Amino acid sequence: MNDVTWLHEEVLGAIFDVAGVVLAVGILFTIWRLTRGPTLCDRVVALDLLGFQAVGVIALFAIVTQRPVLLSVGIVMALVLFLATAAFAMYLERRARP
Amino acid sequence: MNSLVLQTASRFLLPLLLLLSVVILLRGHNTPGGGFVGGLLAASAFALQAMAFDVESARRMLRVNLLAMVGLGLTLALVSGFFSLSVGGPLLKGLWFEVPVLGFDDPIKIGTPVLFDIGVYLTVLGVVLTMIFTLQEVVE
Amino acid sequence: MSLLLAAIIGMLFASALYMMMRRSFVKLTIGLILIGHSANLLIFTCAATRRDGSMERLPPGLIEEGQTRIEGEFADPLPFALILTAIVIAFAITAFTLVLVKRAYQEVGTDDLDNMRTTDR
Amino acid sequence: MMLSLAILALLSVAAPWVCRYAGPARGVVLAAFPLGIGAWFASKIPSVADGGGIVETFAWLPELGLELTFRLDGLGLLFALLVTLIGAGVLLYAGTYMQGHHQIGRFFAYLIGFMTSMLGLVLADNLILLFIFWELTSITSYLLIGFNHDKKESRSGALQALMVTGLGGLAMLAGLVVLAFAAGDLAGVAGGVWNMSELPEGLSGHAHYPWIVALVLAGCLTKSAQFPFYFWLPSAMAAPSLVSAYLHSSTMVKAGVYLIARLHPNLATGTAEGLWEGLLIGFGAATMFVGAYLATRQTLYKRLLAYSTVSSLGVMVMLIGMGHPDAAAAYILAHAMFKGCLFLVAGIVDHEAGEKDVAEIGRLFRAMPATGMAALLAGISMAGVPLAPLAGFVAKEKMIKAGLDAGPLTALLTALIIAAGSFTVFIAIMTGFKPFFGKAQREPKKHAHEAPWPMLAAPVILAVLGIVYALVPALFATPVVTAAGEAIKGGPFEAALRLDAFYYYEISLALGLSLLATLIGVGIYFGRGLWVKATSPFAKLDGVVGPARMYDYAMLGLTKGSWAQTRVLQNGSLQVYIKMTLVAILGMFAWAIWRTGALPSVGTNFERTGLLEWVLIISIAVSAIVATRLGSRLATVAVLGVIGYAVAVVFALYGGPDAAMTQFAVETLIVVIFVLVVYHLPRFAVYSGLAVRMMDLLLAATFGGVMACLVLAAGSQELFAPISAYFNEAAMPETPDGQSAYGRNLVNIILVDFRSVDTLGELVVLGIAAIGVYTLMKLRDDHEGTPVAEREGDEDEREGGNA
Amino acid sequence: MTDFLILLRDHWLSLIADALVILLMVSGTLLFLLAAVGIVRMRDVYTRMQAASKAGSLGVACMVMAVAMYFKSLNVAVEATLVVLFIFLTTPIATHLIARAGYFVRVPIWDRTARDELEGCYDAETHTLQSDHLDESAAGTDAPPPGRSEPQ
Amino acid sequence: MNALVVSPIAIPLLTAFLCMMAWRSVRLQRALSIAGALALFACSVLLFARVLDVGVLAADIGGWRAPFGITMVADTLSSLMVLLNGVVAVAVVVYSIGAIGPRREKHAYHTLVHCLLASVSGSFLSGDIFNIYVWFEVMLMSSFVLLTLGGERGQLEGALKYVTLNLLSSSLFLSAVGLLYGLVGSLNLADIAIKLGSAGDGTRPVIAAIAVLFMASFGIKAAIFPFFFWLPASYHTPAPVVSALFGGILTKVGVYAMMRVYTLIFAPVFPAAGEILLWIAAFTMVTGVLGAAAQYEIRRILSFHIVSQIGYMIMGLAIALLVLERMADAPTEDRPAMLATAAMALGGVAFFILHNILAKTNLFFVAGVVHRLRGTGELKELGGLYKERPYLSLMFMVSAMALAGIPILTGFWGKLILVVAGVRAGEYWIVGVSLGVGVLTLFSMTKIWAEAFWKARPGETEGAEPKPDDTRGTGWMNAVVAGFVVLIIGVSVFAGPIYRVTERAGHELIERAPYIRAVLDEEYLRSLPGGIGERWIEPRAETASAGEGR
Amino acid sequence: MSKLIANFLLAGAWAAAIQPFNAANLAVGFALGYIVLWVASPSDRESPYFKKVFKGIGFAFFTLKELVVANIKMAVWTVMPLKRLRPMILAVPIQEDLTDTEITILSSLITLTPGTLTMDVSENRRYLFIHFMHVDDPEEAKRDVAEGFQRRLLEVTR
Ligand code: NA
Ligand code: NA
Repeated sequence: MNDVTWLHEEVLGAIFDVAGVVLAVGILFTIWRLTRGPTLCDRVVALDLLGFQAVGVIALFAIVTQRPVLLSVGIVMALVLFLATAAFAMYLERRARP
Repeated sequence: MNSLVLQTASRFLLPLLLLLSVVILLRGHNTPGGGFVGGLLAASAFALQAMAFDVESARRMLRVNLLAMVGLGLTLALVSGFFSLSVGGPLLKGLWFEVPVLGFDDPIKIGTPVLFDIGVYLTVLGVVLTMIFTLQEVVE
Repeated sequence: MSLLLAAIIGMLFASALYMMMRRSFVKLTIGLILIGHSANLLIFTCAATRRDGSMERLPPGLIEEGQTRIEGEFADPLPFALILTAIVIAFAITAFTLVLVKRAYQEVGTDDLDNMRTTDR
Repeated sequence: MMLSLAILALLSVAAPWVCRYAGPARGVVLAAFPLGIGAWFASKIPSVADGGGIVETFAWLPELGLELTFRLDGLGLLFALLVTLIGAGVLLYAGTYMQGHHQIGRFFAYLIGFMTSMLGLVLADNLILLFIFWELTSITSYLLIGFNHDKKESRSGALQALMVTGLGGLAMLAGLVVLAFAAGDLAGVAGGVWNMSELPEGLSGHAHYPWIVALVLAGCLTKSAQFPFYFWLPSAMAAPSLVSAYLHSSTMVKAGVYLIARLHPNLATGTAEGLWEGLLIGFGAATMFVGAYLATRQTLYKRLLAYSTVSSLGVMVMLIGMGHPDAAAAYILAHAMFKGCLFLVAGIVDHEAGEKDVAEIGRLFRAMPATGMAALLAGISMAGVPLAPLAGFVAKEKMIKAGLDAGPLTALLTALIIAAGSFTVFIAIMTGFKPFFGKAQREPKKHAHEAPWPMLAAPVILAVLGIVYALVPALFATPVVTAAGEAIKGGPFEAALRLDAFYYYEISLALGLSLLATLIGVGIYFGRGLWVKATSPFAKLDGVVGPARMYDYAMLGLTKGSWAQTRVLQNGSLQVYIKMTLVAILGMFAWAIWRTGALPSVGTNFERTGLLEWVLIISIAVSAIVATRLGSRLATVAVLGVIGYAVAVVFALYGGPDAAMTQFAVETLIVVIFVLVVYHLPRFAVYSGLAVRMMDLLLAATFGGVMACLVLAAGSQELFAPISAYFNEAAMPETPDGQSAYGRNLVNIILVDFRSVDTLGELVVLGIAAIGVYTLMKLRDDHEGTPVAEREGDEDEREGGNA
Repeated sequence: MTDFLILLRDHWLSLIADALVILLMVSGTLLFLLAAVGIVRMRDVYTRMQAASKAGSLGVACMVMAVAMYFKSLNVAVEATLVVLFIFLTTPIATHLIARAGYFVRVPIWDRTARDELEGCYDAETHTLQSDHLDESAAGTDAPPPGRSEPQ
Repeated sequence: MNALVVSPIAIPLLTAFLCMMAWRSVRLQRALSIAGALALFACSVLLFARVLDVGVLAADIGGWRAPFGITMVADTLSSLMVLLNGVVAVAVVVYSIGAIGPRREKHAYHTLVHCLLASVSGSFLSGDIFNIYVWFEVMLMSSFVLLTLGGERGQLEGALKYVTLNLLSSSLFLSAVGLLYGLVGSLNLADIAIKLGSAGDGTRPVIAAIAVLFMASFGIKAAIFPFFFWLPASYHTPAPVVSALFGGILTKVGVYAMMRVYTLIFAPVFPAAGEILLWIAAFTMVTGVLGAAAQYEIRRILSFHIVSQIGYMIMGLAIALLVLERMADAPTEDRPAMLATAAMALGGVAFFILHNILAKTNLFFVAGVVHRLRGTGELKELGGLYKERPYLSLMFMVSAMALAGIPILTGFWGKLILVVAGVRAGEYWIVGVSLGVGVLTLFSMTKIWAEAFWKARPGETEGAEPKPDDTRGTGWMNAVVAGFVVLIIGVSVFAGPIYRVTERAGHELIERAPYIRAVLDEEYLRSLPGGIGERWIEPRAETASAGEGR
Repeated sequence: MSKLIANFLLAGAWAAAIQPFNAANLAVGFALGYIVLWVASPSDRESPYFKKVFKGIGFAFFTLKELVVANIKMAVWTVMPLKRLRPMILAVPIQEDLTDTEITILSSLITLTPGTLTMDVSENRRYLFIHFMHVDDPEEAKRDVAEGFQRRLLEVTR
């Protein structure tokens, strides 16, 4: 048995599996918050977090499937996610204005 | 939005986003990316500017009429296809010119598809900004 | 995965159509957005599903530096190109529809589609 | 013949200019052309009577069996003469009658156009060609009937005529096409037999024979105002009277009779019990009786004549059906003379005395002796007064003889003929005698005086010709009637237009019956008050269930029905539209699966799904459900964002980073735009009840389920490898001269190179969307402050100056 | 055990890198979990934000850096750095915007919040944040601070 | 050659883009617009002539051979449709000068029109199913915007329905494309046709379902029963010239697509389509015409008639499909006659489309003139036009009679061909329905005639001075109307030669071989697995016999 | 600033020349470049740049430490009973002459550190309004912010 291969495939593999589980639980929690609200702010925060989690999933997959190109998807995500939050904030602020 | 933090940050974010958008545009032919995503990113840069300050400032920063930009982008995309007509080839046939650049082993290839992608970039940028600015002006 | 995706596509279609059948036209727009997702997922699923119903995570259609072709299997790039086109088109139409809905609301003063029958008959 | 048609067609187009520049002489100028053409036709009488027809052909649309084939035979000649000669008289008459009317030019254009179509109709040999002219007569008569278009009854009368004849005409078109192909079957011609002169024997044995008869008769009977379709004819009296005369005496209504006569040799079975004959006799007799009866209740000059025309048409149809072509042809010719004359007289009375109601007027003979004389002659002819040497009597005698020779139906038919004959006598008195010699209830509205010669010419000549017809049949009546009879009968034939009774004083049964009818008619005239009272219950019945009412009901039904249909289908409710669409599609799915006879098969190897994929799927599922249930718009948008992001991640995982990137970016921008828009939108409202929502859910879920099954079925039935391998090959150059896209990102090279047209189109969509958003928001802004009324119009032009 | 030591001797650099990857990956996912638990458990939007945005962005950063470590290529490293940079640049601003907007629309604040010095500082018309009264109170004026009093 | 095939798309696109850049100058836009329309017309004439001359033309865009790239194909039918598009283009643009006004022109009216024209050409010419989808979307989007160009309440309401149902259609279309791609892994129509043709029985139900999806999505675009609701709800709301453009050409694109897809792809593998299409045709005709009977506004009436007329086109297609279905089991000696019948039915559809585009567009043009003159299209408020505007009345009369199928005008020929084909095919009941609908069409046309033209102008009788007619720009408009009347009469007179062309189009559709050979090269056909491409390879030194494709 | 750019350029040149162009070589290049710059500008040794590089590195490590510590605190707060939490929104005074950039960086760093969240900056730029997850002593919390981040940041930027 090649130990390096073993380390890579089995140990890393197991750790990534666990990471996937943890991430998945986190995502489900976040979705719960997103759907429950109760205020729009909560949902926006949840959406923001979900965006991060999506990048996280992509990062995880980049490793698991040996595809570094996936990271560029993460870049785009990171770049635009902010815009959505800002738009929600802007909406809320305008709504608050008498 | 009247936020000092946002306004200050957008001064850094705008050029960064624009730069990245151009990078993503240009490398799209070989790696994920391309005119669409590039254009969308560039648009989000200016949209951010419009949110942080106001639409007027974003427009001033752009300096060009948006719909004219859309027209330009579209024309570029279409006309890039005409080049091959001029040399007797089929419409939208890619024409490639190899430009040797010092320091690179392979010559850089500049082709009409890249021009097409630039057209895509400009169009997407113009379109998204037209939408956002128009709507935001009403909100303002 | 394809079984799940098929179920999800069906569900997305169902919720999209359900929303499109609401009398409130704000909900209608939600339906329009949803149905776009369903169609895109559908293209993807149909193309990616194999003959036996399985579906594999293939690498994207990217040729490595220094090579002239991808050796081995890769994900069919064509459906993704189609999806990309469809996404952008859906975006354009959705944006327009949203503004249309907004303007219609301004003119009609309600979002009840049952109050928007003047052009029929 | 084609030349004559061309001349008339050109004349029709030129008529407005002729009217403008020829002044009062317009009648003469215009009448000269049909007169000349009529003379040319008259010159052909001897040769046609000898069996020599004329044929002219010009191929127009041979693929559809349409050739411009014109054929002049005896029947065609009879009608061609009526059309051109009476037409010439009417044009002459109209030149004066219509004097001063501001749309006189159009009037003549229509009139001559009508004449052209009618002439074409009777000369056409080709079935399609015949139909073309048939329809043209309907249209031109529509324009003529509605000529006084300011009046509502003119318009509705015109419409009624058009609808009834149009419906019949289209049925007839179907009949003719079926006929042509049935004939083609018999003759062994795949493309059908389209020329009437070439129709084969034995059509009555063809499987489609009943349909042919029914459809063709539908056209003929409506056109010829047969019972129960007669009602449009009196309504058409809204036309200027001479038009009615022209249309209804000599021509248009006879088009149906003409076609029946024309197809009689081909469609007749040879026995009175045959379908064709039976229908003709039945409809003809009924029409004859009902028309005459209804006429007796009228007092308006034109209406009396109109109903009596209905009766006469019934006679013609009945005579053809009974197998008496000579009688039919003789009657057609005679009827054209007396009825045409009387219609023109009615026009003169209206024009010169300002009177329309025959019950009111009388003693006009002194003021207008020539008119009165013509009317009297025509009236006697119409009444068929025994022994009067007039066309009508000749024809009527033939008719009664035919009735007496009708086999098992003799009694019934004879009775009907006598009854109708009595009524006709009464009508003749009312129209030919009463206005000029009868008692006047009051002074005429206008100072009555004789008509000028152009108006008098036609009625007088027609009246005189009626005498000539009877006294010197050989001059024109016999040859024409013989030739026509031959054509109707489809074989050699000798018409006997001798006035048996007149010459031999033979006290025949026919003569006796004719006398009886005359007496009854005179009796009704004197007891007409009583008669009207006695028949009024029937009139009431007619007002409730009569054909005219039926037409009204039908039109009402059409209007109401179409309203109802529109309310149901086009109800304005978008949700209902969507539901109907979905239900229809589901139905079509079911039908398609049923027709292909099997349920789609599906791949079975669904591999284990990774945990994160489960999470993605659950995210989408939960979000999709939640999105339909949330009460807040922006929350829904946020939830939609989740779906978008999850879908993007799916793409990213399965080898589509470009699509994933774009999806992320687009999804975010949609959120931004939604947020910007939603600012102005109302909150979600629940408008539908629970039951409706459940039904909608069921429908939506069914559709979604079907789509899911389809995805599985189509996805797992990959018949061929995708074409994408080619992109891999063509992406980077392997040989210096091979075509290459010079790109490593296959998705990108597909977008900007292989399928750049798609991308271009997509860019255009984007560009237009931007324009759309821009104009939706901006174009309206210019409206603000302007009153609604100004908005409606095209305010644009007002800015024309600064463009 | 000796196997492991041999392994350590021969591939120590790679092992350290792997260990780093594992560390980053585990901490990243744990941070995400932390964020998710926080966003579910916390009682008002500000505390949720505290949990979500920070842990979330750090989690992303960890995971992306793990990718960079794993692939050991400059391109990936640059991309990863870009992601981290951008997230660190934008998250605070986004959080600030949402928090502020939430305050404007009067999102309910957790009743355990001991002090709210922001209360009343926003100008209702212009949404500008006034703090002059704070200066005054700091300068020793007797005017009571406008913040919420502490709960009993 | 290549350029000629693409020119009907490229020219209007370039025109549109240039107009967009000439945002500020209305005059420049007008000049560009007219020049573009004329160029489009010229190219479409050249293309049509060329196709008549040498047969089916195919152009591989970008030089990528079919089926890998996108191929534009001009056969007789598509080049005829493109020609009609060119005719409508010139007419609409010229008419617009008088009708549309600088406000809308400033708001990208010309750009939108030319985008629409390009998309219509694209839909006709494209030989790629997804590309057709893209052109449909371009068409849809430009029509959305044209529809709402004015922002009035009715426009917005109508547009909402238009948008929603058409988006539903697009989604179904896209789904169908996805399913099809899943099955055969190709997007090129000819390639799909060959590959689907080799499908086994197990795949038939899926194909049938996909065919139904296409039927529904094209059916929504074409406004057939029961999918037409969006059309009467919206077509009467925009500027009249836009109605003309829509009414003339847009729905025909759906019909065209249905013809193309069903004859090329689905006829051999989903033969039962004819039945349901026949029923749909009947209901479309009847419900459309009854809808019109209930209306009292000119453009509403005309809009419902669009639906009704679409029924005729579907009827022809259905008859052709039914005949083709039966042909599979028919004895060999009957086949030539059946082929001829099917070709006649399809040729009839093509002729009918030609007729309908001319007549319907012109009726909308007339409605536009009336609207300009009187400021309304409500029949109750109109009247007196016959007296005051005899030439306009004549123009209307000719167009209306053409629409109603009065001999010898175009509609009569169109209907006659379909009727004859129907009788030859033995489908009597649909023939009966179509004829009955003809009468009701006549009824509606006479309603407009009687109310708007014959009737005295309301208010005139009371002696009040009626508002003077607004004649701004009617010169341009009338010129176009007159030109179309001349065209209608010309087509009526030369119906024979024209029908020969449309029948040729029908033959091409049925034979399929000319199309497939023009698109796919021999090398590719030979490379197809299982030898399924062999039968499409042109036999050397002998001409293809009719009906080889079956 | 020009020195920073020059240093980066030098680093890039080094990495490009030495091959492969990767992070390790860049880091080495940066260090070498720093030395070269220091050597090559004898007249300008007093330039704050040379100190700031170290301050910057120190600041980075400080931030990192804060992040780790704060995250652990946050983790504890997240899982412990919520009753023990005492959140507060406090107006934290900041130095008056901070530039826009400094305020932005400061507030961002405060937000990034778990447990604190900058909600807004007052109009007169004298106060940061910060939401604290848990505060025992408000005054101490305010002081921590001013002493911690603000001071260290200014050391780098000024
Ligand atoms: Na598949
Ligand atoms: Na290659």
